[in-house]
Amino acid sequence: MEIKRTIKYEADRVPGFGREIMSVPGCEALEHCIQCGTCSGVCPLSIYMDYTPRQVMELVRSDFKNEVLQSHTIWLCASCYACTVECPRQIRITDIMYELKQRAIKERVYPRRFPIPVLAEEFTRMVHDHGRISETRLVSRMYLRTRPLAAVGMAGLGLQLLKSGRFSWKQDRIKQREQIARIMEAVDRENGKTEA
Amino acid sequence: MNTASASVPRDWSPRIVAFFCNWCTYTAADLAGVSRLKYAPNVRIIRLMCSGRVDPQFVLDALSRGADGVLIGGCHPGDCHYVEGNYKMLRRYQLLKRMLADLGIEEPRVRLEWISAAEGEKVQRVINEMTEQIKALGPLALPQKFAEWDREVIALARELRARDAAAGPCPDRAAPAQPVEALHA
Amino acid sequence: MKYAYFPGCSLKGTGRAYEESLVPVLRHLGVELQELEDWNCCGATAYMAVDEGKACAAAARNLALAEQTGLRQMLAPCSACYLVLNKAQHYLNEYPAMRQVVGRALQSVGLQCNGDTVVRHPLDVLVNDIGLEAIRQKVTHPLHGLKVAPYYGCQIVRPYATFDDQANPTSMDRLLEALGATVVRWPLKTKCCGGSLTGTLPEAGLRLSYILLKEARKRGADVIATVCPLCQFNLDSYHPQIAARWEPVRLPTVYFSQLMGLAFGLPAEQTVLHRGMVRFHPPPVPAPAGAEKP
Amino acid sequence: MPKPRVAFYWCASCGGCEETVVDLAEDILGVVEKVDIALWPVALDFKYKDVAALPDQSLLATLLNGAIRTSEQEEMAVLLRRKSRYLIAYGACAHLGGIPALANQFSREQVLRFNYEDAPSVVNESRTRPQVHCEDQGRTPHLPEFRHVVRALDQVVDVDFYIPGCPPTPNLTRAAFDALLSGKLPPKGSVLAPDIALCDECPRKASKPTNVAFTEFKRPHQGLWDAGQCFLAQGVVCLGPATRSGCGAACPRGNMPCTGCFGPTSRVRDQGAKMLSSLCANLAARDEEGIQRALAGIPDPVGTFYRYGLAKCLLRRKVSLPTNGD
Amino acid sequence: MNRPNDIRIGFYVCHCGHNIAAMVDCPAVAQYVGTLPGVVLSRDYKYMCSDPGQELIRQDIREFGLNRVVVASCSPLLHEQTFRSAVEAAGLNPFYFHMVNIREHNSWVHTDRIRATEKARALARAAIERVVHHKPLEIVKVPIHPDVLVVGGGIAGIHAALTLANAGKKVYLVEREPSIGGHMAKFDKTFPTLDCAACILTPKMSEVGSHPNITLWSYSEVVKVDGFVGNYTVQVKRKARYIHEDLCTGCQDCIAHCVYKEPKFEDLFNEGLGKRKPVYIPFPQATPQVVLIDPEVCLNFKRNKNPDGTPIVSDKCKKTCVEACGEKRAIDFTQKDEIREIKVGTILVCTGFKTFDARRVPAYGYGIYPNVYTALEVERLVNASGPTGGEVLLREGKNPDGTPRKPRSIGIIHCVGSRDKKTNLWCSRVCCMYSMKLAHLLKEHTGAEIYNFYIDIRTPGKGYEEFYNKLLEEGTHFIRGRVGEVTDWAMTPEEEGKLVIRVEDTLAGVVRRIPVDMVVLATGLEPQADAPEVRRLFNMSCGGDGWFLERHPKLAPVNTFTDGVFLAGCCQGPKDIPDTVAQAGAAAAEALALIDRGYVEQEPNTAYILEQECSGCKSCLPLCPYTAILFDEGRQKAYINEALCKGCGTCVGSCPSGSIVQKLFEDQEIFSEIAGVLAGEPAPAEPS
Repeated sequence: MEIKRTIKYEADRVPGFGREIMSVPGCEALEHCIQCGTCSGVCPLSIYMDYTPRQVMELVRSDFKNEVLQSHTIWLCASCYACTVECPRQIRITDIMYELKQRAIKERVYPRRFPIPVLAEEFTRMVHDHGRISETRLVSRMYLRTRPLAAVGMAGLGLQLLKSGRFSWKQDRIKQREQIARIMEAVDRENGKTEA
Repeated sequence: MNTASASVPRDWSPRIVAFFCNWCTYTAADLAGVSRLKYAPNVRIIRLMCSGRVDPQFVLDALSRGADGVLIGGCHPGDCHYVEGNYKMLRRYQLLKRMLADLGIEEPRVRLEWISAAEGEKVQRVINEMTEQIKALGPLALPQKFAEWDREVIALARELRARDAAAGPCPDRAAPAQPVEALHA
Repeated sequence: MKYAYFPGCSLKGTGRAYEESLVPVLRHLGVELQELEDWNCCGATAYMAVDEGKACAAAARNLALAEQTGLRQMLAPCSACYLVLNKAQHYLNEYPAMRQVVGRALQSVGLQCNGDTVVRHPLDVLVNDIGLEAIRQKVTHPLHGLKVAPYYGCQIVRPYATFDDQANPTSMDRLLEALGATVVRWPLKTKCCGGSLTGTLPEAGLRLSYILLKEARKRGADVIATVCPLCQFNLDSYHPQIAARWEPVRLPTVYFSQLMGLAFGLPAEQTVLHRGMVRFHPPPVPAPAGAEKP
Repeated sequence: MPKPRVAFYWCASCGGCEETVVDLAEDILGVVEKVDIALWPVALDFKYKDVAALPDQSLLATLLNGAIRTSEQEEMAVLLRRKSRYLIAYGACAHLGGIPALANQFSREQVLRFNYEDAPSVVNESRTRPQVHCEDQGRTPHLPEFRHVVRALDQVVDVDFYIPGCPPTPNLTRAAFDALLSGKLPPKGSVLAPDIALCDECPRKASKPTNVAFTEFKRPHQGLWDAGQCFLAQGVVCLGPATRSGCGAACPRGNMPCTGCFGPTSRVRDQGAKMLSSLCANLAARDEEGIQRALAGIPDPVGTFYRYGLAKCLLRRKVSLPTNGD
Repeated sequence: MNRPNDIRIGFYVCHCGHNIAAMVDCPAVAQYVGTLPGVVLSRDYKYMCSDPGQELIRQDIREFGLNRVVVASCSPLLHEQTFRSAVEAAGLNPFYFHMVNIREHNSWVHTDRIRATEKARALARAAIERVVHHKPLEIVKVPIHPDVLVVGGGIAGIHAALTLANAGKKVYLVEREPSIGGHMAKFDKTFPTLDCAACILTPKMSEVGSHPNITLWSYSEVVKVDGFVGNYTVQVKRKARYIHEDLCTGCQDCIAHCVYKEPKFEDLFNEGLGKRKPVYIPFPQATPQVVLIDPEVCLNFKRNKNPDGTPIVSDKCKKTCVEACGEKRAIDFTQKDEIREIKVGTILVCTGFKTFDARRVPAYGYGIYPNVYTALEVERLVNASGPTGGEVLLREGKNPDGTPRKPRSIGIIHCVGSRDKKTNLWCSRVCCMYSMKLAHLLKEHTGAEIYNFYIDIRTPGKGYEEFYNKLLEEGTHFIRGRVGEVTDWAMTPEEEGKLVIRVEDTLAGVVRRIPVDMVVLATGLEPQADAPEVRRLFNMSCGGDGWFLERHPKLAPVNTFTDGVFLAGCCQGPKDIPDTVAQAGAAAAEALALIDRGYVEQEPNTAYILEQECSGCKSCLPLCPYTAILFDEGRQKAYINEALCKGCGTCVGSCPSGSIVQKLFEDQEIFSEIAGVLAGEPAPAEPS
């Protein structure tokens, strides 16, 4: 039998993390959480999670930053907003999950070859470069970066798409691509400024 | 012309006179206190039995004596302890604010709010909001303005006195009447 | 009636059947669409996971373009686009700091977003602007006997349900009934299809699609009607994988607009049923409806 | 024993007050019999230096009419104050600022620009404005300065009594003379008119119902008014309830509503505010929209409620106007 | 400004322990006020409201010949009376006193000591300026009418009415429903003792029905309340029941002989689970024991109505009921609503609550799945006199033999509609206990597996935690987690045909799906739908949550802001039966105290018109809601009947010639107060 210590020491906490999250637009209501578990009760993916959404909420509030950012839970959120609309304290749990994903991506604490953050990155890069998404290119890139072997298994799907005329390798792009870049740089600049 | 100019004294902070009705808003302010809600210390509350007692003269008087704003608090429509005193105030307020605008008083300086006895947090919010708005407007400072307006009169009066003095004593002269400055004190 | 139109990336790619069927249906009902000039990706959910400021900015560029059309109302058929554009609108109104940041960013490229465009879903427009009566009058080939499971998915009712009941939306139910179809009542009509997890975490994502297909079939549906390109893709494209993991559930999933095209008697190139992987074969067309309608 | 001497003087006024003195008709003879007139620019030829030469307090009384707008008027007010035992503000302008005080809604620059440049009938290509000093063939004539603010007399010098009205009535004037000459004077600062509102002597008073609730307001030119019925009951703004009586309700008798020239009673600090308070409280509407609709009939509240009294309004003037440097 | 001579003011600033002194520099305030004109002494003291504090004032008045007193301490609503009495005890008119609120309005709400002190100084200065102009006044004593109106005939109203009636007071008890009894009459057992609700309630109901001092008006509503403490005039609408109450003996022969042989219409007393006839008695123990006819369904009425909403007699029915009633002649189809006017001195509002509408939480499927029940429905189901005779049978699903099925597993969901920002944020206080009571009763009736889904178990009452313990011993499952959803969608074979509850078991940290036959929703308590109108009727206040507001949550829990109107029971907030009865007793005692004193003292803040000065402009006449202002046609002047004046001062603020004076709030006093708060140096800087 393999045993594991589960005790948490104060040193495991990152004091201020909870406050920091709760100060992000959309995440304020977390302070009202009563740990009722409605979020987990309605979450279609909670059954795969290492921490239930409710537990994530408490971990955030208690400053357990590392546990939260390394949990599967944040990546399993499919943005269906069921928790957000059902929460009796009107906590925007989906938005908190987004915020946690952002932190995890920024701090690169997700597992190597984990496809979800990779998809998010590729997605934003494509928007930044071209202004639009070409789904087949995007998905292919994700597979190549994370599970090149699995990509082979998806060939059948690609073929089917091709047959139904839904497969396109062409990169769709907008005319004023530089606008997107400039808007994003402006946001970055502002955020840099506000953080400073 | 906006009064919030370079002449604003560094240590200025708005003074707001509030007329609160005894039954709703005054009680709400008590509730805010009991609930330890924190708000800006700029408001001086005067208790009246009903917002219907608020005479527009009180508003003008307060402004003319140096208030930067006037807040009137009454019960919500339909909730007046005296049936409909608050409607009377609402009606006065509608015309008063138009008239004050014509007389150069910015709208946020005179405000009417319905605050029930249960709304301690509304007292907090309204006072903080109003204080901020008036801070942004700057001082109204009517007493100082009156003094400034009267400078031209006082200067001439002084000049005339000096001229008389230079002309030498007049044998029939009685004790001078009240000096003109006294009128403008 | 004229609306600005934001197709979104999916409707130009894997979800092209949606656009190909929706535009003729709306035209048939006298609705004109003006596609935004040079629109960009709405930002989708992926962007929110990277930076909410940028996500809002990406959406806000489109809102700014929409305002330039002067139309004030914009159609966004893709659920994700609909949600993201609405969400950006909400956040920009709710958080002045964000509004300023995004406003300045837009300004740097000469754009301006006042936040007064109403972003609407085609279902909303069909049921509330055009009205079921007008739709019923256009039905020449009623879908009598066809049992349809209406599937709304998550993002058009949550969290910004502006035109229908959040817990129990019925606009598509009523629309399908107006087309003559029989509506299958089921408790999963707003449950999640798995979203992008079908691709990234198939074990979890595909299971949700599987549950939907299974329950719809169990309740006797001939077809699932959907309002979202991603839902359609998930429910339509992974049948081999679902069969391999659990059991085969052959049930076609089409856009509600395709069913409308059928009921209106529009030609096959406007109902584009051939784009489905699980091919939907409509029941034999009864005699033109004019005769049998009361 | 020499007859007591009195003076009449006018500042910013229309001359109507002077007319009232004349309107004493044959009674003026009685007055002239009892007093010597030491100064009356409108009728008799006296000079400033004549007055300046008088011993201080040698005049029994000066009746000064008109508001104070120029430095010359101030100077005269100060001088007459010194020469008189009793300085009496005579008429609405001296008492309250009067019609001229409505100019307190505008800056000096606005007034001058309109009158010397912008008014449609003005031809003034060189845009010449009055100057206080100007060089002319080696001489430097001085003109009085046009002040920033229009003032009532008591905002410039100490005033003993007020005779209200635009203009004051002969009766009040006569009564004031009687009091002055008999020495039976009320406390200093009194207004020499009854301290009760106009309705008291209004012939229409009885016609007012006890349950008036205003749904709209009309202005006098907007209708033909029942000559027997209370104006307020007909929806016409009448300032009678907020205005001191003593005129015998002259305007209502002439089928015009009271516009407030006698000023407030002693118990009121701001006539306009009080009238506004009363009128509004008696509106019928309960919702903001209805209230505003009813009040649309009072398009100019300042002009309505402070027609004669803006200088004595608690705010005195449009407070946002510049004072110096225009 | 005319300033009275010989003013000798004593000023006192209270530390209130640290309550004031921590934020306001009291000695500095006292020192400053000491420099103001007219102030002959100025002190700061730890607790002004204490006996020594009051004694200090009394001594100073005697020793220093003070003729005005100002105290800066807490809210005048709290201690003005205390200090006035102290002033009076020293021989000074109590209205030569003024109070400054520097606690609730200052020390408790500010954080900057310098600015709070400055504010205290300004407020004190205003009081000093004001008190100079105070005049000696006399308290007005108004006699109290000894009769009492109790509104609402639930357990609160019943208990209060009996308490008052037993003390010899005449009581009018007005109940909206055809019978008194309220919610409690619907319950089977009461927690935690499990005594039968009917057994303890019915005797009290019949005592009300037969008490010589109680006039019971059921099926009646208060429509208008005029007057003030001690002298209320109340109009009560007695709705037509088409039966003469005094002639009906309660024999119920009319019901038996109704042309409808079988009950056919929704029985609201049984939450719609049973049926009744058009002529009915709400429930067997109903008080009064008088039937009534429902014109909506009775055949003798037309289905359309008069324009004013009153029913039209059709005379189409055979009227077998009238025949059955025979000589008693109690049935009268032409009966109309009647308005009765009564005079009372005090009013007790006991209007109760309504249960939360479970349809507002669609995720729990009430109204969609027949086997989802509300707790109140289950109360009727387990009740021996209920529609099923106490058998718990499901609405949907049959046994193989065609008989209705009994549930074998039951889920009870707590906090439905409560503790939720989307519905009601409050905890309804009774649901934990009644859910456990129902769990016990359901187990007793069906032997089913019972699951309680709770967020927190709240059992703060005598014997309550013990009851929880008893339930645990009985093997009832307690799962901590707010249920996500109830559906009929099966994932596994054992879920087929069941209602599936999806929930996170938060203590185990896992998500569970639990199939059950029956779901019971423990719906919370809400203010009555017409609470806003009732509140206006009696001139009470509501909190932000909609419950009637007590005057002080701790010190005046049954008083309202309107003198003479008291609260009891759930209209003030959710509470259980023991608390309700205790509160009803308290409200009755408060009313008794008032009645037995015989009079109320009224603040002498009434207005009067200066006779000489009034011009008779009549502007004030329409302003008075109490018609206290009258017009003397002879003298052509207005005058105020001070007995009717309530002292709002609206006419004073409106008198265009300033000829009305409000005592205690004279223009001069208020102008002085304005001048006082604004005199002196402007406020100091913000700390930057």
